[in-house]
Amino acid sequence: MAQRIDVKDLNIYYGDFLAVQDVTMTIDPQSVTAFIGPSGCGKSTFLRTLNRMHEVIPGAAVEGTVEMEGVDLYGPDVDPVAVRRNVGMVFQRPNPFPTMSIRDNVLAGVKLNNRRISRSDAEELVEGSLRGANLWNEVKDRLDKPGSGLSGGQQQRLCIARAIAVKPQVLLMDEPCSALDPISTLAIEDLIGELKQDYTIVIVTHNMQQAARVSDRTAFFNIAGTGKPGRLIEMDETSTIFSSPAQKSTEDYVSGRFG
Amino acid sequence: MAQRIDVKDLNIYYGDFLAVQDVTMTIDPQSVTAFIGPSGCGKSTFLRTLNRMHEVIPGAAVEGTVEMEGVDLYGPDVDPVAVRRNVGMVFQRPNPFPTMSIRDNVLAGVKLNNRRISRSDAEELVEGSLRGANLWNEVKDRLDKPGSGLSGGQQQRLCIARAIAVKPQVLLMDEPCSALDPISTLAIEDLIGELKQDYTIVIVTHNMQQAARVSDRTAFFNIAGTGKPGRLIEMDETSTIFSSPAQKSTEDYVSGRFG
Amino acid sequence: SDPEPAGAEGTGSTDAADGSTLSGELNGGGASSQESAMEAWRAGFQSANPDVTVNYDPVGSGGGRTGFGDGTYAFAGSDAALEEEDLAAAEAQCGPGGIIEFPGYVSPIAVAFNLPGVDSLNLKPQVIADIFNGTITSWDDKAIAADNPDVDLPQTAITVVHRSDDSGTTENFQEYLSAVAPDEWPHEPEGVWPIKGQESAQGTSGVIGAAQSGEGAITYADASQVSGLGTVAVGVGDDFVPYSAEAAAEVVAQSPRVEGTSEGVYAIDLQRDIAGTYPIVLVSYSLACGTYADEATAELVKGFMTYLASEEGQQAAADAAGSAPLSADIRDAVMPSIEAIAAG
Amino acid sequence: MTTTTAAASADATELTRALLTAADPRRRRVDRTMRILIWGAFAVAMVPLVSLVWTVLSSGFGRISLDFLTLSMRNIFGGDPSGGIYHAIAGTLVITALATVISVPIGLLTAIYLVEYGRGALARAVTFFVDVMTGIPSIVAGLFAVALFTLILGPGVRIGLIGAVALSVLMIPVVVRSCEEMLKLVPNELREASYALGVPKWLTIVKVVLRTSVAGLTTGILLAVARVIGETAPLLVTVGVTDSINFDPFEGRMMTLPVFAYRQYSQGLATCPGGESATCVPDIAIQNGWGAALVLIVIVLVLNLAGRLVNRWFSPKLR
Amino acid sequence: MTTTASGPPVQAPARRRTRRRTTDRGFNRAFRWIAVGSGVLMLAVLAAVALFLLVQAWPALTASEDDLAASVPRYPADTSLLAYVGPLVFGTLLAAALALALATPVAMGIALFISHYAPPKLAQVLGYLVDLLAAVPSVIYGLWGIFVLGPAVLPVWEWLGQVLGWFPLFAGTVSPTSRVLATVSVVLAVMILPIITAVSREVFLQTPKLHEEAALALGATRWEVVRTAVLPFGRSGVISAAMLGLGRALGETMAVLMILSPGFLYSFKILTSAQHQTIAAYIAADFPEASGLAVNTLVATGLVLFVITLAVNMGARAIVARRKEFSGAN
Ligand SMILES: Nc1ncnc2c1ncn2[C@@H]1O[C@H](COP(=O)(O)OP(=O)(O)OP(=O)(O)O)[C@@H](O)[C@H]1O
Ligand SMILES: Nc1ncnc2c1ncn2[C@@H]1O[C@H](COP(=O)(O)OP(=O)(O)OP(=O)(O)O)[C@@H](O)[C@H]1O
Ligand SMILES: [Mg+2]
Ligand SMILES: [Mg+2]
Ligand SMILES: O=P([O-])([O-])[O-]
Repeated sequence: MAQRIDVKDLNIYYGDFLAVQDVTMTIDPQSVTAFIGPSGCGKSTFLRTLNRMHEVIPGAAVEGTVEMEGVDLYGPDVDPVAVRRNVGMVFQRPNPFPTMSIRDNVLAGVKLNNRRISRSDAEELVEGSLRGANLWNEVKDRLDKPGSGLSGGQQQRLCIARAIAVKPQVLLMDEPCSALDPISTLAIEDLIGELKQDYTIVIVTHNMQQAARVSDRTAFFNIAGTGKPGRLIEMDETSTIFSSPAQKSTEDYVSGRFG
Repeated sequence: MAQRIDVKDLNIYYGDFLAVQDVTMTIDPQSVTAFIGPSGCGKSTFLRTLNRMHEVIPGAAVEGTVEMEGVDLYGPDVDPVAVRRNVGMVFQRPNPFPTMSIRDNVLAGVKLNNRRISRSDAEELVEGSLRGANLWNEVKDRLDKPGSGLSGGQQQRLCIARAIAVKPQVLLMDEPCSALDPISTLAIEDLIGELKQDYTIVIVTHNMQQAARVSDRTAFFNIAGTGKPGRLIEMDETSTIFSSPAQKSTEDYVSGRFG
Repeated sequence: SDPEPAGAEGTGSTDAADGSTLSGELNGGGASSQESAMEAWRAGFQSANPDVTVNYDPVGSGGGRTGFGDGTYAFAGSDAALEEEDLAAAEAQCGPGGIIEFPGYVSPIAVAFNLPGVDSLNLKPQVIADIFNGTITSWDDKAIAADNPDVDLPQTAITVVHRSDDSGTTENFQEYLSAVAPDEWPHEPEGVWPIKGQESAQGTSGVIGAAQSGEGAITYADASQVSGLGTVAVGVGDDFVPYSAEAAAEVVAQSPRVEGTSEGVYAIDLQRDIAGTYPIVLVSYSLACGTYADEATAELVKGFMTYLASEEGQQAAADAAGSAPLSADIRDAVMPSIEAIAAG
Repeated sequence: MTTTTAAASADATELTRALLTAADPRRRRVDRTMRILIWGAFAVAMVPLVSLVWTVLSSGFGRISLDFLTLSMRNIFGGDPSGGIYHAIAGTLVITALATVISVPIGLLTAIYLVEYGRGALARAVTFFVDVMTGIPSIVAGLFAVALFTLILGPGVRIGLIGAVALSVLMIPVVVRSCEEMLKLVPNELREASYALGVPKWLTIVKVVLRTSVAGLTTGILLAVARVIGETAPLLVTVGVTDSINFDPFEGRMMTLPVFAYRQYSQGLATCPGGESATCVPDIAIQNGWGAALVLIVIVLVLNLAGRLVNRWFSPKLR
Repeated sequence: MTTTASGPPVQAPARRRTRRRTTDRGFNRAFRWIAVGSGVLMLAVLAAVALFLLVQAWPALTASEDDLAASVPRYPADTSLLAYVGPLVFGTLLAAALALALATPVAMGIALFISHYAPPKLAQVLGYLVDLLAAVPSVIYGLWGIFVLGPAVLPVWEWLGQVLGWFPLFAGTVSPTSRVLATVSVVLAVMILPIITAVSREVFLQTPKLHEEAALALGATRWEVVRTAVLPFGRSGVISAAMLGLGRALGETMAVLMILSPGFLYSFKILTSAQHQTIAAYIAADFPEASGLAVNTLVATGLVLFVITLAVNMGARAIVARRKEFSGAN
């Protein structure tokens, strides 16, 4: 079941530093939302508030509300652990667990939570997730080898497999393809296309083409200067953003850089 | 002074594992050579043999010759330290020295050679290198802050500034833009265009467009399957590779994936 | 064979007649000087009573007296007789039966030196004092040479080595010096060496080791430990007496008992100038109570003290530690008190 | 034309060769000097270490025999060369194990608190006072344990447990410090990866952080065990001495190897009325001391070896 | 069509800032409290030790000088308690400082040797050896110091006394037994060497490969890699390693007790006997025979040692804290 996310008046802090200011947006279910914008504008920071990963950084804080189907994720009786189980995440840098085999990495979400799973279910889940991440063929003969022995691209795909193995409601991806070759990138993009049937997907990317290809809606963030907070400049249908954005800065940013 | 590199019959090993087999190629001076290929095919591995960074991994070994202007880099009287000073490198993951300020990061390589660089020379070099990496405006007010406080993209540009501050003969870049936004990417690409007037540049990229935009010649690597060694499939003028490659696999790889 | 100790409390029984009837664990502690002798006593007693374990913590005389006073130790060893505070505490602890105290361990203290080729020297008390207080600094000093006409004395500087820890040996040695050479040795005798700036070392084995490692060194130590070093024949009257267990036993036997003590306490008022005796002796006391709270402990202490004071026990200590056996007079005087140990 | 190209390329070759072979002599010198110094540091350190091991080995080996390892010193005295150190081995193992059982949970949990939860004044206080605690002199720890148990059990009780408590006071801060270092080295990325999978913090700590650092933790704990297994002073005042076997840390005195070695050294030479013979060896106590020292070192070696194996099996490849 | 354009920066009305903080529940909270609990228990243990020291030292701290002189052996007449403890403090600090000065550079050298210089296979064995030596009991170091090191270094001390006698540390008569502070310092240095080495080595080994490769790629020699990447990363680890060593050197009892020929002076003559004594050895030497006020006085000196450790740690903490924002973590 996909979930809608409503963000209202969100300010995000690192200690006293206001990193992202005053974001209000709606993320639609069963769609892919892309965040674009220059480096340092707070895309990653904002993304991490959507599954309460932001708060694991000491001194980090948020103001405002993030509602999922009307439930404030930061409400007093909401368990951040439950939030994260339902809002999965793939990071910019691949981070497989070095102590675990490839198989165990995929099963990490299940095993770390002490959930029991039958052998055959586990095998099925591992294969399904790895196939989804387009990694199955490369690793099927060495599922018991440590995940850290893979190349960067392989590691990232392993992390994606790990995230989708938990079957989250929402999937956040922070530049998931930045370390991937085109074939793997394409596979991931195809996968995103499939996953959006059931899930809400948010992807941060520095690649206009990728945003244009995979997303239904695009949000453009910008930053006025160093030390200033990042802001949401504009959010709209992807086609609108790339063809006739409302803001000049958006047009400057997306126009004519590539291809 | 740019330098030509001739690679003959190069086999590259990690312990007993043959990672790259039988590469023979010529890298022209004053030009940009791009390496493309799927993940795990050994692009990074091969790149690292060009400045003898490969050999710092325990058990790593090479067979064959890598000649720079006729001098075998692996010859008995060649100093690996001198090789690395003359063949600079930028890595896939940004790696600024976390204990150093931004300024000291830029000067790190220079100070190794020239301890007593004058203050004004140093300032000039820092500004020049940071401008070259399109980072000057963002960090000029906090040169004394630690480099690790920057965002991923900013960190990578800092690493590029650090590498070019040493003024190497050859510059190797391993997916230098994979963590960068388009504006920074463009600046780096422009910079590569400028640098090739004087230097030999080799860039690994997963981005076809980037290879097409920046490089004069392109080498395509491929891998038959997991555990198999990577091989150089074909190397030619970039325009030839992207328009009429000699090999079927090259055409499959570069055609119609993007844009 | 090692029966596990049954614990702090034993189960003494007196009904069976043949062989050993005692069992349990008996703990004591105190003067480290008694350690070697104590091993012999414990071994002898434990052999006769296989179910008994006797422990002795060589924590030092002070520790022994304190432990005896607060009930830590059922019996104790001390290089000095109980006085004031400790006596009061021990009396309170021991209850109606009072304290039993007798010189269970008497050992000569040798004055030992490291001069290659010289095994023995004759030294008058005043000369010994002058050497140890630093007035005489060289081995070829006239005062030394005068009494040793046959010895070829080297020019080596004298290095005095004393005990660095608070020690009963030091106290006894100083008591001797201040008794026989009060002008040369004006210091108040105590466990700590009074002169600063001299070499020192921890424990008997420490001073012996230091003396062995430095040529020209001189020290004082329990006589059983000084092999390998030259020793001094001490001037008593006009004679020079080398150390020996017999000569040491003689000084204890001929010194009077301290008056005015309770019946079980046999303290010695040591006389340092009796001709033919070796006057530098360490008199170490054995301490026990006349009554114990529980029967088992009382039986164990009674048995152990009986053995310790017996001719057999004293001979075992003499063999193991080179000590001087208790004289028959003293034994006869203390035995009744030991045999009266009981619960109550 | 061809000759000039040839000449030019020969020039370029020479230039390149110059570039690639001519190392800056100063830097090369510094590098060489440092290499020599660093090898030298190792060599210098090896001198005392080898000498120490050799001394213990050569002085202690002659005493090692089956009897020495399986008998106690009960009823052995003077120059009697029979008897052994079984009682001291047993005491050392029991007391150290008990101290480890007390210290590791407290120390590890405290380290977890500091690394994973610790913020603010309490964490700063704990960090600070852990450092202070590493400086507690061992004899003071012993006196503290005696005072504590005097309150609980009354005066004069000498049991293994008191020694274990004294050792724990010395061991806990070492465990905390080394575990803290090791936990800090676990990359944050791994914690975040686990949180993002919806794993609660405590399970992340147990299954990711501890699991990743288990090799380092083992090394740290072994160092802590090593720190206390050779303690003498606190055991002397807390568990007393005995020459009989006792396995029960809650009842009766125990002997330990370091205390045994020290006592034997302190005893010095034995008196042998009949001179040296098969039944009376004057320096037997010193020999016993060295023998105990050797066995102590071997026990530590075995512990280390076990730790190494754990290390090998569980150590992750973080890079 | 929900387009949220922030437009020109509008001055937002002052909103009530409700920052959200982490909350735990269920077992998460229980685990947190267990961890916090052991942290607090640590403090409680330390408080108990401190309290014990203070209570036991109190009679000595409040007694008159005459009472102290009368009942404490070695207590000089007409001296305040501070003046009495002073030389002990001096001796303790001097011995530990010399040991640390000797051991730290060597230990860092060994740690680097094992982590970055020795062939990887050999390094494992060497690391093992060093770990093992961290476990040598102080009694054995004491025996070794007396029987082996003392005689061996005597010629060196004599030579130093002759050639460098003008230097305050080496002034005075060189003791023929070599039971002097210099020998003690060497033994202490050897004792703390394995500890500093083991911890530094672990930290050096954890230097991120990324940073080492960054330095290598700039044309750094091996030493320059160490200098630019390894040492800065390991700095706080090395400081804490040195502190572990210092803690042990300050509190070491048996080895000092067995080797040193003590004295109670403010003296830098480390080759002369009867000049120095350390607090820990002093307590151990006199405790067995002490009773009454003397025990309290000994505990008071223990309290002083406690305070010294506190001061040393505060200094080291300050060093670590100042470099915190540049630390390698995260
Ligand atoms: N842990 C942190 N503590 C303090 N400031 C931080 C932290 N992480 C990021 N920042 C700052 O917050 C701002 C936003 O950073 P963020 O990483 O979200 O940017 P981004 O848009 O994801 O950039 P990139 O495209 O380079 O990944 C930057 O100015 C950055 O320096
Ligand atoms: N340190 C290493 N030890 C052993 N094998 C390695 C090591 N590094 C890489 N490999 C293996 O060598 C092969 C080539 O890896 P390499 O990183 O060079 O690929 P790549 O083309 O750069 O991939 P990517 O595009 O993902 O960076 C892979 O099979 C990888 O698993
Ligand atoms: Mg980001
Ligand atoms: Mg690569
Ligand atoms: O018995 P001592 O106090 O001299 O060791």
